[in-house]
Amino acid sequence: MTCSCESGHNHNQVNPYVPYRMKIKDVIIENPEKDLKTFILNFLNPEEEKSFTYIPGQFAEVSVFGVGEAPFGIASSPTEKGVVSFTVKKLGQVTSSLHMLEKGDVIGLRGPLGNSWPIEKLVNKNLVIISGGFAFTTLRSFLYYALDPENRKLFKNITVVYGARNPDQLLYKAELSEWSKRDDLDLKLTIDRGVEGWNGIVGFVPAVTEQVVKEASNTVALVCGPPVMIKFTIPVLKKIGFTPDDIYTSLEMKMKCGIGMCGRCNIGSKFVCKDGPVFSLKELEELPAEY
Amino acid sequence: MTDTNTLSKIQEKARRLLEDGKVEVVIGFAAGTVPGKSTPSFISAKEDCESLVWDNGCSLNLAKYVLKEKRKAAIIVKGCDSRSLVNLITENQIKRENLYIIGAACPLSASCAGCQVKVPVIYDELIEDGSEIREVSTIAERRYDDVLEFEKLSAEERKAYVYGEVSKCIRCYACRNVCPACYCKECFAEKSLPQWIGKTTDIGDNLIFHLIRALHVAGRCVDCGSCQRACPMGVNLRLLNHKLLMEVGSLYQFEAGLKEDQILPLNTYQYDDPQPFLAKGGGHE
Amino acid sequence: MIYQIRKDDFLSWLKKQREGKKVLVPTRKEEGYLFLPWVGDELDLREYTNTLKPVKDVFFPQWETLIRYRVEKEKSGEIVEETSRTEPLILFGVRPCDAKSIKLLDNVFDGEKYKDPYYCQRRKNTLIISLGCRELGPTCFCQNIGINPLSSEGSDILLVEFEDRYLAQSGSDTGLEILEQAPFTPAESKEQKIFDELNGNPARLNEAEFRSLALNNMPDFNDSVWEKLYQKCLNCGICTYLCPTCHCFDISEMTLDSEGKRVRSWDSCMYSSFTLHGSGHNPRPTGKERIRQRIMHKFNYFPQNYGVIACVGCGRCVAECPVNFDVREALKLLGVWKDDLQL
Amino acid sequence: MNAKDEMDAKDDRKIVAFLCNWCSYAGADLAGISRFQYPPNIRVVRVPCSGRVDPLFILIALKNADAVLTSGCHPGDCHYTSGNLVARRKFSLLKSLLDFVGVEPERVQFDWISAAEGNRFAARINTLTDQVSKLGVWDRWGSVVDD
Repeated sequence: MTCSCESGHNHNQVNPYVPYRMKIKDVIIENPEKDLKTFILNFLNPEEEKSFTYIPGQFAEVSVFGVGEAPFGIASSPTEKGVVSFTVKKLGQVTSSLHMLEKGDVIGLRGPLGNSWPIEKLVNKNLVIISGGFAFTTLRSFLYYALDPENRKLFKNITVVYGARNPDQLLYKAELSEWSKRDDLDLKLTIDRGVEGWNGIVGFVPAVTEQVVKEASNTVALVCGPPVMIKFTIPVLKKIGFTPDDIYTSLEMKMKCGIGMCGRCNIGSKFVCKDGPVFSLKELEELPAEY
Repeated sequence: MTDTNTLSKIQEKARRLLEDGKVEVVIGFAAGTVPGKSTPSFISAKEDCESLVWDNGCSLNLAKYVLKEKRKAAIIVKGCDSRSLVNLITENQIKRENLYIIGAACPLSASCAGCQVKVPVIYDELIEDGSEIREVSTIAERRYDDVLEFEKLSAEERKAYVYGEVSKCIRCYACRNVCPACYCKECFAEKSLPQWIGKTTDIGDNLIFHLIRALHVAGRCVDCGSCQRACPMGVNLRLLNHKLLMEVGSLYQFEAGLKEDQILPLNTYQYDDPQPFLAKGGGHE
Repeated sequence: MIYQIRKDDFLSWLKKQREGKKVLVPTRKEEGYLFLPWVGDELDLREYTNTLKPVKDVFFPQWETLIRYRVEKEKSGEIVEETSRTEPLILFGVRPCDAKSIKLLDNVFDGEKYKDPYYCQRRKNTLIISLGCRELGPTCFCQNIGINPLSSEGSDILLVEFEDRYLAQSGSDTGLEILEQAPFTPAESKEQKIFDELNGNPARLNEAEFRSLALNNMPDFNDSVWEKLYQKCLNCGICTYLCPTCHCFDISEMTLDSEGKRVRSWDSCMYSSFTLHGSGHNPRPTGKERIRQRIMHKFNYFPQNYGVIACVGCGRCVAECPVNFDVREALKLLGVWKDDLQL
Repeated sequence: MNAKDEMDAKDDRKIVAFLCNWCSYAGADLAGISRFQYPPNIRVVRVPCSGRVDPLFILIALKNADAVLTSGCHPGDCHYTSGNLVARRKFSLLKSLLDFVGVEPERVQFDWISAAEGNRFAARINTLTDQVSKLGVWDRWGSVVDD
């Protein structure tokens, strides 16, 4: 039997293990160390794009044939037609092989998987988006989506605090510079320690959040970053007045199936792949701290 | 054989060590819940020493537990456990001074065929029960009947048998995890960069796993038999171990875990070591 | 409604089924009983308490191919979905605990949102004929956790040995259809009564009672009792691989040059590699977290998610553990084992 | 398998050679420079020393090759003094274990070939290829990608 994707129907319904074939359209090197790359992918069979409908915050299993699969948050926005993109840090087996691939190579994609940023809950709210390092990906997806002319009016003020170790490690630099010119977005970029040529904010994300975010009423915070950043940002948000119901974060766990069967990504009774990856702080506080 | 006298001496010794604060924990056996199986027990309260047993179910090699024990510990050992301790000491995995060794003769009624080291070779106190203490320096002349019988078969028959055995394996890694000689932080079988063998029970991967496992413990295996007892699928693991025990004995006149000043055979060499592989491989000379 | 069949007649009936179907029966091997294709004309069930490997193996094999592919550089390659090679199958001699385990696994593999096509196909293609337990094995504890050793739950047909006959009860519509036809006959009221009497010794504890105990009395996640539990565990995979309800798996690749396949294989929460992130971080770094996960998954998380305990009391983990880690003792220590029940 | 396929399979036989950088690899190089003929079935993996060759490498190579040759400096000539002497003990045990489990002795071979022995290297590969082609088809540990 040939892959169901060739007949054009949504094969998530048929066999959740069969990946779409994706052609690498472009590879963008995000930092001088070259261990952060953004892969922009096209559907090899354009028909299949229709069945790949996603919401910012979802993830997908990306596979290098012969090496394996790994889950990554989708960095592109559903409003960007024709492409799906992922930003990948070179760490393990799959990411290392992915980093060796070039434009034109074919990889696999299973998804979209998991829940998403709680878009419906965000409508008519002020948004505070807090991120650090290369965890910015699905928040970039959301921002791109929210800044779409069609969607911008759905949300009130949008404040972004995005930090990295140094300016080089900020993702999507060209886009950030575009966004910094917009007046419907308050973008605060920060780096951990000052360097020559950086005229922006210097300081860790939690501290900058404390300075920048003044108001918690009618506001929802979306937080995604390294564990240590999240750990210190949450008390800051609580101090400002955010309730655990209004703080959302996206978790990372080792995953294989992505559909709640293979059993490794659970935190308590919740599966990060199926019930997450996005959880409200309230939900997280009810789960054991095993992540 | 359950010798109540030996047992009460073991319990008494354990109690005294805990009482005097010499150790924080005594690693021994307590009664199990399955017939014929005693269960490892970690005793830190002196009142609990009465639960210690020393019987036919104490077959597991307790030396394995010393590897992850962070407390000051006493361990109750039989012959093979003590030999594993000797290995772990010579391989710098444990410190002799952190360990109080209570030795007692092997309590198994049906002991391993050919075993000549029932009484521990290293101990702080030996619970004497009248067993003959053999001064063993090398028992390389020991014969392994299973190996000799197996070698009478043709190559095809041998291969068929081994393939049949490893195809039973479910890759639960119990053989590795109970083995005191297996202490790598990351086992080759589970390595991902590179991934040497697959995660399935494909017969080739099973075979490579078992051959390499046997080779990795060659020259260090004390033939305690824990691997084979642990195997739920009844894979004849000991056959491979026995073959290599025999080879190490005949090539290098060595058997592991007998002396604290041992140099393990695969950590050393002699200029005039035999090179049987050249002749067999159709090489020159 | 109870049916009956003479043992000889049943054997002939089962033999006849071999014409169009594969029939797996408990087969005695050196290491224990295993479900293997029935060859020969007799069944050898002397000393059969249960199979060494659980019956999940039939539906969720230790490893299987998910997809095959061929990829060449600069070429699109192709992906071929593995058509699950299943054939009509009859499983005879499944114990009620194992039959129940399959029902539990249906929750996972035949879920509302996602269905595992490989598992589901095999499930559809298989008729389960279970054999009720007149006697329990030395490590069986189904009755202590609310499972009846004579239950037809999860089976299409339950057989219970009685003298020269099997008394039969259906557990599904398919089973009923079979029982309504020859050579099965409806049982007389006498046999009905016998069946009820045999069944008069059901679970000693009701499942709901045990479940509420496990859901409500489980010690805190950070309770020091978890420290005591894990010490002797050596983190091998025996308990998980031989468990009829453990269903964790890994997905990996097997390749040769440009051809390869993606396979899934059993995996175990006992292994440190199970949750190890690419970054080196491990949320369950030691045996303590892993034992806690295994126990919590079976007795707390699974019932939270699916409303049923993920243990059927088959006792394989107890019987085969090389260090005699006994889940009954663990539950007792955790305070979720009824004190009046003996081990 | 018909006779023709079998012939092709024989021509196709792959031999992996782990050659130490200092002696055997240089020997292979010399064989090339000196234009000594040897069959193309060989795939060379250059290793820093025969001591680097883990028995695991050899078994893994046999998943995809019909035979494996490992060769280093002659005993006494090791660039690192004793790498090949330590290797020798590993090889002895591996070899006897493989014989024990019924693997044909010709499948896994060891040798010491110096940088000056280009001629002998070529001869060795000739004999080896010949031996391997006379063997039955190797089952690659019973493991095939197509299950």
